[in-house]
Amino acid sequence: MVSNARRLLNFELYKKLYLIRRTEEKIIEHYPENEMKTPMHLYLGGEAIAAGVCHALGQNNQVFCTYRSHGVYLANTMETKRFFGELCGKATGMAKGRGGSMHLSSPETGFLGASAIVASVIPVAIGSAFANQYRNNGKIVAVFFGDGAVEEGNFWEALNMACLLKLPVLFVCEDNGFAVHTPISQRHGYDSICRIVEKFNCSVMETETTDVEIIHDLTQNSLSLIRKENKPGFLYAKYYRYRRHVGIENDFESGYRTRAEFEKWLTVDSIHLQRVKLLAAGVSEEEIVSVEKEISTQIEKDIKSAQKAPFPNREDLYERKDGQNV
Amino acid sequence: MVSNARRLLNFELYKKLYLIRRTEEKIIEHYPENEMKTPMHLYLGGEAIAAGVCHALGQNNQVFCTYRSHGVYLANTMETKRFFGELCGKATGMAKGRGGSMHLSSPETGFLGASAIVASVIPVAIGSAFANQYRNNGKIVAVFFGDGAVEEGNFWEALNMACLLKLPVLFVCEDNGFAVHTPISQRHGYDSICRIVEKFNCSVMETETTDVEIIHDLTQNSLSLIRKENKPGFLYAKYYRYRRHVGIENDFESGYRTRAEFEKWLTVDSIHLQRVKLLAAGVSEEEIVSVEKEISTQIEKDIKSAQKAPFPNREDLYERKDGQNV
Amino acid sequence: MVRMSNIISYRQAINEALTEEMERDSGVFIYGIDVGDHDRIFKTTAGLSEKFGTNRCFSTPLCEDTLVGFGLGAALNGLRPINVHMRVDFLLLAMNQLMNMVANFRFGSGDKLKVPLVIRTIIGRGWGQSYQHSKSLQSFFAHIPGLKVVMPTTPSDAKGLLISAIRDDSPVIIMEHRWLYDAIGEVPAPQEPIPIGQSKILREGTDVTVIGTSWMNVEALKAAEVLAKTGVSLEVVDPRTISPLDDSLMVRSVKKTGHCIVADNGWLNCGFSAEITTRIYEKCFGNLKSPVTRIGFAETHCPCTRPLENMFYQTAIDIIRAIEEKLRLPETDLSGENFYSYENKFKGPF
Amino acid sequence: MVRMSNIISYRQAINEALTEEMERDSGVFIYGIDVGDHDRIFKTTAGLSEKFGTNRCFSTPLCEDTLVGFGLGAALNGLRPINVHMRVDFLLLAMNQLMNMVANFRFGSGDKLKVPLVIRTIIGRGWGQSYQHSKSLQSFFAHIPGLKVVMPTTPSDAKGLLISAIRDDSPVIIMEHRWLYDAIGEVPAPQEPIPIGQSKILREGTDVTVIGTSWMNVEALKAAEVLAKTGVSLEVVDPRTISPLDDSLMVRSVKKTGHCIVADNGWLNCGFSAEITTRIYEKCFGNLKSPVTRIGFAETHCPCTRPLENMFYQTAIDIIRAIEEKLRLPETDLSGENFYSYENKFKGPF
Ligand SMILES: Cc1ncc(C[n+]2csc(CCOP(=O)(O)OP(=O)(O)O)c2C)c(N)n1
Ligand SMILES: Cc1ncc(C[n+]2csc(CCOP(=O)(O)OP(=O)(O)O)c2C)c(N)n1
Ligand SMILES: [Mg+2]
Ligand SMILES: [Mg+2]
Repeated sequence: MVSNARRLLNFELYKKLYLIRRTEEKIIEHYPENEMKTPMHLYLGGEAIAAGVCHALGQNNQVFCTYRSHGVYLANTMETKRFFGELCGKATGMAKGRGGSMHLSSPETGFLGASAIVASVIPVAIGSAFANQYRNNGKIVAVFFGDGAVEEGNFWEALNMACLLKLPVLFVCEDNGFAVHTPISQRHGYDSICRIVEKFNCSVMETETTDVEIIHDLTQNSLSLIRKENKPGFLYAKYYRYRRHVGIENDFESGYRTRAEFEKWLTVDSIHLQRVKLLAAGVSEEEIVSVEKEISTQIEKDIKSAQKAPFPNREDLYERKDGQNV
Repeated sequence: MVSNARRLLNFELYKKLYLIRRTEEKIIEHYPENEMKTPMHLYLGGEAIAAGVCHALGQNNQVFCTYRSHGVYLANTMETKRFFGELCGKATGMAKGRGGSMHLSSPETGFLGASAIVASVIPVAIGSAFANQYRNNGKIVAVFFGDGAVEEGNFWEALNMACLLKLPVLFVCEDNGFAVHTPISQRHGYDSICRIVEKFNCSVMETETTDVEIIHDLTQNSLSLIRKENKPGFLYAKYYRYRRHVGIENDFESGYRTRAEFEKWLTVDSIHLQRVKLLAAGVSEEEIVSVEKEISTQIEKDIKSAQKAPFPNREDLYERKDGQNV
Repeated sequence: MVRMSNIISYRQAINEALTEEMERDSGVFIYGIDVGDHDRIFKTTAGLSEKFGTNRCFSTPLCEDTLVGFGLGAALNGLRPINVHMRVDFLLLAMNQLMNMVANFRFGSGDKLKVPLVIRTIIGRGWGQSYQHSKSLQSFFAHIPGLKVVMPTTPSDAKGLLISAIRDDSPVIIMEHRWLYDAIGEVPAPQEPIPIGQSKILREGTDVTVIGTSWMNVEALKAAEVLAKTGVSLEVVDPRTISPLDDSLMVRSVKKTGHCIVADNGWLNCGFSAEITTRIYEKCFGNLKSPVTRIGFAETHCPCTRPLENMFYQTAIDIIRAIEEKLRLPETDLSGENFYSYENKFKGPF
Repeated sequence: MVRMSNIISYRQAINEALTEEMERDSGVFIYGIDVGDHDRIFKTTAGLSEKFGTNRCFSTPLCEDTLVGFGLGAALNGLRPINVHMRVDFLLLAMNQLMNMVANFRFGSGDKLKVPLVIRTIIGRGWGQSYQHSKSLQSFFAHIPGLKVVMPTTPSDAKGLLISAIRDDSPVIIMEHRWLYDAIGEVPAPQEPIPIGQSKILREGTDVTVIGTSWMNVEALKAAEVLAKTGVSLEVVDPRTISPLDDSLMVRSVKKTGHCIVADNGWLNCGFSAEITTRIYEKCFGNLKSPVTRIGFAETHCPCTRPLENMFYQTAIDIIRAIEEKLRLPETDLSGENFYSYENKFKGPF
């Protein structure tokens, strides 16, 4: 028997999954209209990670991520108005259209920023974790990055420093097997990043699941360990990127990966799994459909409003200097 | 019974040790005369590592090292003329006085260069190793660096790339426990660098010995493994830095390390150990003293000649552009 | 890529230079992030791994500083590496190796070692690339002695200068503007190497000198075309090499016209435009009829959204307006003109 | 360090600014390689860990890029970090975080986040430091929008500008010349913050304007002292802030004197001297009696050996000779003069 709390949790997780999935689908639908003039790194395939981790984090903790940031943004904020505003380059975007798809943020809800330079948010994240430790406010910072980021010096330097200073930080490595089109076998001089990282003073968790609940629970465990053992956590999650590195299309014809592999992963698609789980736990089809509709309606509405919103003004070309000396 | 070959080997190793030791002592003696206007990072205490590794390498392989480069230079070249020329900033220096103590080199004998930027020669060394692999010339590149260098991104990036490309390179980590005055406990977020590096595709060897013969043999094993298993080697050697980080004095009064620890290490001083070993192996005191004298004479002569040598000319202020387009 | 005529694209010109040099010298190899994948760096590395093997054309891990240091090590050990960086901002990760190591290694060896290393890097204007991916750092590279810096505008310059860069025994950075890849122009077969350190007159004229870099030359030529209709004649000078800079042609030109506009693909403050301007003032002291006008990126970060992005980058229109102001001419009606944009790129021929 | 009078050293001025700001605001902390060891960054961080604890003043691992990124993360999360780099060439390892992240993070957040980060970095002239440790990269930092750059010359400027930098909500880089640490000058107690972006007349004069940066102001003042004996009067202008640059005083000065020398502590090519020169020419167009003369590092790498090192760096002598040439004066006999060197540093007072 599934407890009520679990059922509620799973429903919340499903909403996050569905919001991400549906948003990405809608982007694919509208992108060709050429109103979103920003390079899209879709998160399709990874939904369970952002949804699971961000739900466990809540909004009292903090998070950073990469240019592949739709999932984390949506899971963290559940909002799509400023999101589509930003993708359409409008004044209603959270960065007034300055950033676009690769630079989403929502400081109000703890999503402090995203960067298009691989691995570059990792040092920043541990600095924010240091500020939390310094203020002793109990907040944990999670930082998302890919399997390519662990090749960059920034990753190793920041990992070392976080472990040394026992910072309250959760490293989330999302491994989709590729950096753009180059497989791990052409990039890593070792068998497993986890076997290496666990020799640092931190706790490592590893998963290949697409079950958002498992990722959520793993994250909760990680967060408790970070608090209890006073050292960083490292959560490693494998997933399959459904679309091309950047852009909305499939790219199986390019030859670097096969459709067959994609189809294998589709059988354990996270949204599908979670929906089946909800039904099995006694949530009715109607309840699910009603939430799905609500989310779809929100998305449609916010796309439309973004399309109608004004562009920013010339003054937004320049940083505002309020309260500064110069 | 010690074989003749071993005795000869140990004598050769002793010469290298003695040359380094005696040179550093002579630098300490002459430095206050202010003719060597270059910051000195003395190698006293580390002699067994440079001597052991460089002797095993010979001159058909190649080597890079840090600003603490006297040991590697002397062990590689056995010469002190261009050496003191460089320290005195004279035209007779191998770099015409442009480099000074921190930038020794001897491409003719395989010592390709040294750098004052921590960790910065590591990527360069693996590039040179790639060139050897590319030309399939059988040469191995050894690169020396300290326990501070392993904190820099350059180290991790290069380690990864070397292991990935299976480059013929030997990483030599010289651990003296400090980066300037900061101990490892304030710098490393893990217990042992070797436990981490061995999870990369390379072979790790670890020692705390001051016995140059052991280091020589370990290096030989590493070089064979690199050739046989077709992957990089990592040789980790602990030692105690006898003098301050830079400069010729002791610094026990600074409070960050104790004289007692120094004295403990002195009991296993590498030059002392090796001399005792030679005597035990049947080399006569006279033979040893005669070689010591020869070396001391060479050093004295080369210091004098450096002091008398001319300074470089204004044209040496600029790189020579022979054979270049511009 | 097979050649159909002497009119080829910038992309193909680069590909030809690489192919021919790799054929000529077995020590030439090319590597970097994404260099070997099916996109082949905008197809500029197409065919190389097939022809020369994956030991001579390959993708690497993501580690820019190490990739540059790796090139240095290979170069001083006898090879001629070409390291590609898809965006110039990635070279900010490699400034350590570039400026602490590559630039001075030859000097520090007492001139014993050579450093025949080529760094190819691609500069912006992309499409909504936002503030990280939109830099153009020629002034950085030129500031450090020991690095040569090249910014070819035309296909034949791209080919001829890349050949020279590969054959050079010093490190050379070559900056390619991605909007130029499709542009075509005449490239003779064979293309002789074009010496590094020689500027070129792209268009002769009499009234105002415009000194442009990379894509800004395209904008300058457009401005010249538009203003020609109103009777104003622009001379366009392309430095081609940023460092060492050959200022002889630009000085001669400004002495002739008395008016100078520097249109640099980059920020103004402490930029390459400041260096050019300084030299023009100094060497044309007393010959200038008006102060030199500098045109470059707006003094801010490049925004993603198109309307602001259009304000960040300067174009032919800005050059035209600057010239009108300089010569006290009324504003030309530009409504009938067709300016370049992401959707309407200059395709040549040069 | 306890104060004995209002005349204190540059080193103590910095130490006081740090101590007072850390007292004032519990969010201020200072960190970096060697920051907490017994040398205390030339004693500028003396007493801080004792007074404020090792959580607010500490040494770190060796990882420059990450240290700068760490500061960014702490800054945007409410603290006021001060990150120290003992040599400016170490910041070449941190260009990625500085220019891809720090400079634009506030902009990219839609102005929501603040980045009150201070980077202190120490510039050369050491003692046989050779080619890696002898850079001065103000033109790099100034080229990128979003970074403020400060180079104080006097103790009171060091203190007042550092206070302003710490209180600023934007990232500020402060470059300290190590030969200045012992120099003394009057620093009132309390020292008011000195606004970033204001230049200063260091010495009034009538014949030639010398615009100097950092240590080069000391050389300029020496040149002024020497030339005063021959009746030539120099006005010395210190920009103090490199970016944003206040060119008002220098322009006014050059309009008055008609002659200008820019003596920058750095290379000329695409350097800060080019930016100043450009602005002087533009804003004093028609007022200059001679072309602006730029003085800076020789166009090469800094050699270790003293005779060549002395040729690499420019001094008061070079300024004097340049002025003599400019004004067509005979060469002054300098044999009786006592110029500065490593062994004979300027000790003040300013
Ligand atoms: C420092 C840097 N180098 C190169 C790039 C170009 N680039 C953009 S995304 C990417 C792949 C990153 O792979 P990974 O970290 O696995 O993330 P994924 O895209 O798979 O989510 C690369 C190489 C970059 N943005 N930043
Ligand atoms: C990139 C860089 N950061 C900082 C320094 C300043 N520095 C010079 S030596 C040194 C300590 C290096 O320690 P380690 O690698 O253990 O070598 P050791 O001096 O002990 O031989 C430091 C921090 C430097 N030279 N380069
Ligand atoms: Mg990936
Ligand atoms: Mg050490």
